[in-house]
Amino acid sequence: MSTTAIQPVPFGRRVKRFMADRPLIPLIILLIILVVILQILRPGIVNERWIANTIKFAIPLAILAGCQTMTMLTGGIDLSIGTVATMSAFIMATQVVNQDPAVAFLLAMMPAVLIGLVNGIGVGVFRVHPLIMTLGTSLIGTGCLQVYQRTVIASGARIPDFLAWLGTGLTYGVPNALLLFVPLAALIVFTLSRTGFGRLLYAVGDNERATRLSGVQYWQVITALYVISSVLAGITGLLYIGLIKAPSLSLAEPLVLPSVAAAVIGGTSIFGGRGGYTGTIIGALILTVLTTLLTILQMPEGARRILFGLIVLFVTAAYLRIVEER
Amino acid sequence: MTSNPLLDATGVAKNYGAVAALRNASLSVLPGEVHALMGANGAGKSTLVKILTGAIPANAGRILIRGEARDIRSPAAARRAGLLPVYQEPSLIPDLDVLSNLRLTSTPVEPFRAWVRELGIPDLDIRDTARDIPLAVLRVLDLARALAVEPDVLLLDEMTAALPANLAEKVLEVVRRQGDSGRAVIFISHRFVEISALCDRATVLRDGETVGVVDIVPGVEEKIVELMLGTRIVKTHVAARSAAQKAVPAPARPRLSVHNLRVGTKLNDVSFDLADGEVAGVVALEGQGQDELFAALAGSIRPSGGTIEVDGQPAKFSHPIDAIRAGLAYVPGDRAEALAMQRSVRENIALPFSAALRNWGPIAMRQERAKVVSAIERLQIDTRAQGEVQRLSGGNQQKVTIARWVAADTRTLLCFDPTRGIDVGTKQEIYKLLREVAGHGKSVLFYTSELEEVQRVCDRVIVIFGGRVVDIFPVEEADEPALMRAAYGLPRGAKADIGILADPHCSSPESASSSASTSPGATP
Amino acid sequence: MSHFLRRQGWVAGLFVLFVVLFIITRLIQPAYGSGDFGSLVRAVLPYAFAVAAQTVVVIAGGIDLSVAAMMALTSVTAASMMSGASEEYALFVVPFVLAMGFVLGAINGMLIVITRVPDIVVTLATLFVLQGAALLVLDAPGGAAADWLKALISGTVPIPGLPDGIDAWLPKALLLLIVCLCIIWIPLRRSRLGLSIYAIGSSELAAFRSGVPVARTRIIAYALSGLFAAFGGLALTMSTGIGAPIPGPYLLASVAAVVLGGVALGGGKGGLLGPIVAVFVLRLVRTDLTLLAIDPNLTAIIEGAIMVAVVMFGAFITMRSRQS
Amino acid sequence: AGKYTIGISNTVQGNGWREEMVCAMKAQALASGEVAKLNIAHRNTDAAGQLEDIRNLISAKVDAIVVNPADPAGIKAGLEEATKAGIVVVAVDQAVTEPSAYIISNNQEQYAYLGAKWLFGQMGGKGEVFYMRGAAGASADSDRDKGFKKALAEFPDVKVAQEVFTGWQQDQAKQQILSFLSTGTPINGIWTSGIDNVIVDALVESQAPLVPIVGADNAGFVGQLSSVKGLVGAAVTNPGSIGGAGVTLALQILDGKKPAQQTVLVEPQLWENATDEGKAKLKAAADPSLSPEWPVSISIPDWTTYTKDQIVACKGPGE
Ligand SMILES: Nc1ncnc2c1ncn2[C@@H]1O[C@H](COP(=O)(O)OP(=O)(O)OP(=O)(O)O)[C@@H](O)[C@H]1O
Ligand SMILES: Nc1ncnc2c1ncn2[C@@H]1O[C@H](COP(=O)(O)OP(=O)(O)OP(=O)(O)O)[C@@H](O)[C@H]1O
Ligand SMILES: O[C@@H]1[C@@H](O)[C@H](O)OC[C@H]1O
Ligand SMILES: [Mg+2]
Ligand SMILES: [Mg+2]
Repeated sequence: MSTTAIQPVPFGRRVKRFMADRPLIPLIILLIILVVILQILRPGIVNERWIANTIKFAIPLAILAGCQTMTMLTGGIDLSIGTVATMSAFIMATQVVNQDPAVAFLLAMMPAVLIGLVNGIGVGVFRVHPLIMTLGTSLIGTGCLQVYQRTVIASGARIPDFLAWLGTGLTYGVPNALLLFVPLAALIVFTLSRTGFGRLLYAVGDNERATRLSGVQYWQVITALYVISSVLAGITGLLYIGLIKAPSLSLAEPLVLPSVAAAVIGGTSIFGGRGGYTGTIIGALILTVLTTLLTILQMPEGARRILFGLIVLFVTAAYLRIVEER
Repeated sequence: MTSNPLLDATGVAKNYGAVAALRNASLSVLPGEVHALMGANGAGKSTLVKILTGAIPANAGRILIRGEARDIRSPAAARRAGLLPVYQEPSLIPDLDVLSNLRLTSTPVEPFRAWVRELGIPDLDIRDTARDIPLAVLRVLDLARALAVEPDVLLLDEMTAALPANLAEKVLEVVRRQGDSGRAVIFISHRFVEISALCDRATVLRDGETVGVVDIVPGVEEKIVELMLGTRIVKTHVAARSAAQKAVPAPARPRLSVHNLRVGTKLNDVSFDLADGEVAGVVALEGQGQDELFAALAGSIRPSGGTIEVDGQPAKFSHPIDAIRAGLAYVPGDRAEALAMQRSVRENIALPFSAALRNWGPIAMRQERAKVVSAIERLQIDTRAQGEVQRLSGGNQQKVTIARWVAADTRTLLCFDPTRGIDVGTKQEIYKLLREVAGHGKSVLFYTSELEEVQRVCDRVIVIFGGRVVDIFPVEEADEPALMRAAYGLPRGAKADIGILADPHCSSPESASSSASTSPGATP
Repeated sequence: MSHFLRRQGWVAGLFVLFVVLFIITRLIQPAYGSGDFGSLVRAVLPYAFAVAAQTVVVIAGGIDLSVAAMMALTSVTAASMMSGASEEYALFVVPFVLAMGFVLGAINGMLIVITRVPDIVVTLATLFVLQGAALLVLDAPGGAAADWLKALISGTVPIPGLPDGIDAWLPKALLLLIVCLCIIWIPLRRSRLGLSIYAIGSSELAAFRSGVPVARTRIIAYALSGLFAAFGGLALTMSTGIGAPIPGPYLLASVAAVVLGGVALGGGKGGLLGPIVAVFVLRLVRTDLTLLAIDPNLTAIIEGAIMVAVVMFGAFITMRSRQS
Repeated sequence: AGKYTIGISNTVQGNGWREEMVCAMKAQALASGEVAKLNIAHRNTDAAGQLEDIRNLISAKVDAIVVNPADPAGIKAGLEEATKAGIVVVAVDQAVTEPSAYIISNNQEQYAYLGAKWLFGQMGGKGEVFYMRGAAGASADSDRDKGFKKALAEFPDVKVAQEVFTGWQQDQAKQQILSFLSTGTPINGIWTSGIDNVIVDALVESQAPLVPIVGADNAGFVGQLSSVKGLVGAAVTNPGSIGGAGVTLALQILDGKKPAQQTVLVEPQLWENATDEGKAKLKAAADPSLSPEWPVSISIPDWTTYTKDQIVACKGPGE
């Protein structure tokens, strides 16, 4: 083995290697570029209010993308989070009409825990492919929610003030949702890097057989993981209903595919074993800013979707190029 | 042999990022020659084979085939040029049956069948799916598939490493005949016995560079080792263990005691004891139940009968964690099975610390670091590329798989062929380590496919044949011929000719080819 | 024979399940007849093509999230081209749309090969792109379909010599489905290309080393997927007489049916017949629930439950067989 | 008990208007005493899905099908098959193109024209309007578009700032208005296709200027028109109870009393809060006891016979 340190390394290569070692930097640069473009297109838009708004919308996406990040680290994916978030939001809004908010909260989190548990057992014990397992439970969940909706038509819905405050409120111009998000994000980052469970997520995704030989019980890790993912999704649902304030049967569904995109853009490998949550958060911000950018462009909806798709693809490809070139 | 080279490669270089896998490799092969390609682990042998056969592109170099410059961009192009490889890993498509695999590569079926029979597998069903075929047989099929198209140059990358002796022997015969018929074979192996029995010349690689081409003559081994290792320690013989070392006071009860263990149809009735402070060897031909024995002891599969006792207590393992809790840790021969390749050395070593549910919480980073560092030091792991285990060399990866259990202070190691595909120097270190572990009162069960290792490491050797223990030797009697005979299920003391591996010293090409002619099987 | 049974056991099981369901249907609704079977086949049609599209790429070791969007785009393209046009013009529209599906599919494949971005992400991106393109073609459902195209899937095939009673059970839609799938699938399965698709799905490295042109095979697999999706889009236009730019539920359904049909999500295994039978089973379940006047939302629950239960069952079986 | 089985097909779920429609169908079926069983296919789907539902209802041998069509052309074949099978087909709320089907619906073109004309007048005949449509492809939406465009033609200085399809879903509409507001584009008025109260909420929450808004007679919006300070707006009636009327029509036809025309139109009214007269109307119509997304016109004289309790209970025959 030898390094090519003899001749001076060209500047381009050095920049590339620098970015490859710190994969967050290119992401942050991209985010800044997008914001600058936005500011050029509509001068003055980037102000305190806009930033607060962007953060407000990025947070639910970022939490769901956190679910995606963690499951992707193990080589899985959780497509049921949209349904779970929608269910807990819908149940909260309809139950709080007749129940104590605490009771409503518990009721709202129940399906989350249940779906997480079923996902975990399916993937961890029966070894069902996570894509199939979570698609299946999300189908079941959606069906249940729709049947449930038929039974509560008459009672109506209400958004608890606290959730509205958390979802939409600002304190000194800072979104209240950060009160929930900052500790949550810190917890996820800490879990991934400094706890045994976090280590196991990476290791299981890298080489499951090896973890087994080291005494790791796969089903335990996977079950815990999917329950955590589901609970996070449930919490997101509550936050999101506070933001949108209109309970519906597909509330968080549109966030599912972007949550996968945010995690991928943030550098988490869909094949497992590689990635982290910080990148994901920036990925979520990038997607949110991108959405605003496309709305401003005043182009037909079709053209916007085309651009969105192309940009997601381009960013992921470019990022892979940078990170893999070492 | 003064004819023009069939294949002539010069100045071949290949970089993986900052790592130079090959820097300046050259290789020239004459018609009718069996040419050894030798080098320590990581010297670049496989890389060179892959380049020659179009599996990966080179960064530099010139390749002439029959004197013509050829640019081989894909395995298909190599095949057209008459170069056929058998890579280190099996290349049959796992989900296709053998027949479809042949169709995919446009391999004629009848010659293939003839070669398969020739290579010692009489009852192959070509409608079997590759996935269901044992690894050793797959390797042979790979070879037969290459032979069936009558390649000019056959490239065999550690073809015999995963083969039981009986199959390896057949392969060697066939390879030698390839050479006799005017074709060429490039033969990679870490086994000197095979090289000296088979090859005409050897090209030696070190650190991606060709450092010498030698004729194989008796006694050339020393020279090759010198070339391979360069300034590194030259062939350290493990000193025969002193009597004091061996004198382990027989403990009141064995550490591990296995009675009448059965696993499916593969392992029938195995019993033996393992004492504290002992290294017990296990010797067996491929597929005699040793895999199942280790898997059962490691908690990977459930035995169908018999008992396992640990420290006199009956133990039932339904998951490796149960075995680990009982102090039994399994080190597989294939490091890819044991390591999380994208994770760091530290995380890999510390993996067992987090396994149990109660250790899922915050990690005591400093404590962990101390344990890991001390294990790294004990095994002298080269940690220059410790960020990702996949960037370590093979030998160092192997050390990490052991370091994990040293750090966990495990009482009993179940090592399954831990020196498979590892160079001489690293092997010595692993032998030393195992003795040291035993010296600390721990015990080791050590399966090896290289018989000469038994006398270097073990106190005792357990021979398994057909899923049963056929003999238990004291190490003094466990020389290679004796072990070989026992491994074939022959009674101790019998003298029967069981092939060229029986006696490495009289395996000059002449005597080897005469033994080949007496073997059964028709030339296709 | 044992090889055949081992490989086709799952499909045979599915087929038995379908027959059992059919008998149940007749018990629920004794008047369920050939016309109703025709309705079932017409409902199956777009799902069947969607699942065929998914099957090809899954066998090749990939996944195609853009199937439904591709169907939407091809459907609106066909419908808007045929709107106000002559009947004969449709003779040009059909091959045009099919070629479009093929080419767009191939582009999917090329993007995967060239960018080296995981297929799931590439097809996620193209999902948005194709959806957007569909909205540009028609921003609301509309357009038209030639009458002869619509007639292709309504009614039955009069086969001379066959008693009417049997003839009635041969809806044109079924024939169309069988013909379209078979003219592509059967030659493919028998060809080197077909083997190569299985090979790259089973082990890309081994396939490459066996001389399979991996990149080209992958591109062709996605192109075929696009082609099948275009058939699906046409089927939608044929049955509704319009094109709708917002994709229907065909993505989820295709993945579900692929898995139910015994095609392993890792690639390399399975065939087309299983997923197609699975589609019939799933559609018939919905019919039965409507016959029973059960809330259609329960169907979603039942479809999901079947999917999960069957897959768990399959996983359980393989676990058991591996242990013994 | 009754003697008929009636099939119902609807393709928007979770929308208050449609929920009221289904409840009205159930209540009317119960109140009529003529219906033994309802077979309700009520889910979110598109024309292809509705086609499948209709065909399954045909297989179930219902006597009549009351359908709220996702797309008139897209389900034409299914409706034709139903008529051929001897099933009475009634489309409610929106028109269909199948000639054998009967239609009973609000006058949707007039609905949009009334509201838009009032809105543009409020805007002083000029400025930018945010045009929030319903579900793409639905005939109510395209008919309303005609009415909207007709009004627009009368006010040459009014421009459409942006046009979106809400799919008649509250959450989608809310997200659309929020993301539109975040771009900072100034507007002077908002026209909605009946998804209204969440739009008022969005403006209030984001402290955006309260521009004039047109919606439908949904209970929540009607309440907001009287209670939200500074809100100027109008509600155009669009009774969800039209579903009950559809059941009545189907039963009449089954009993051999065919209507004079294939199509029955209900004429909409406009209640605004800019004049005292309008305010009084709004006050009279308001019904806070209803779910905010339910239209306050819970019955249609001559066409429905159930009580308020019956529609709110939302129970059909046999439930
Ligand atoms: N894909 C790769 N990426 C990075 N480095 C690689 C890769 N493949 C090989 N190397 C490096 O190239 C060098 C040569 O590897 P190669 O596999 O050719 O060795 P070898 O001589 O065949 O060794 P062995 O005896 O262990 O099979 C090693 O240092 C290895 O780590
Ligand atoms: N892809 C790589 N990236 C970074 N470093 C690497 C890479 N491959 C190998 N190295 C480093 O280069 C050194 C030499 O590697 P090589 O594989 O040549 O080892 P080796 O001398 O053959 O040892 P062994 O006999 O244990 O295989 C090792 O320290 C290893 O960590
Ligand atoms: O006004 C709308 C109605 O006419 C439509 O058909 O369904 C949803 C309603 O909000
Ligand atoms: Mg090495
Ligand atoms: Mg090698």
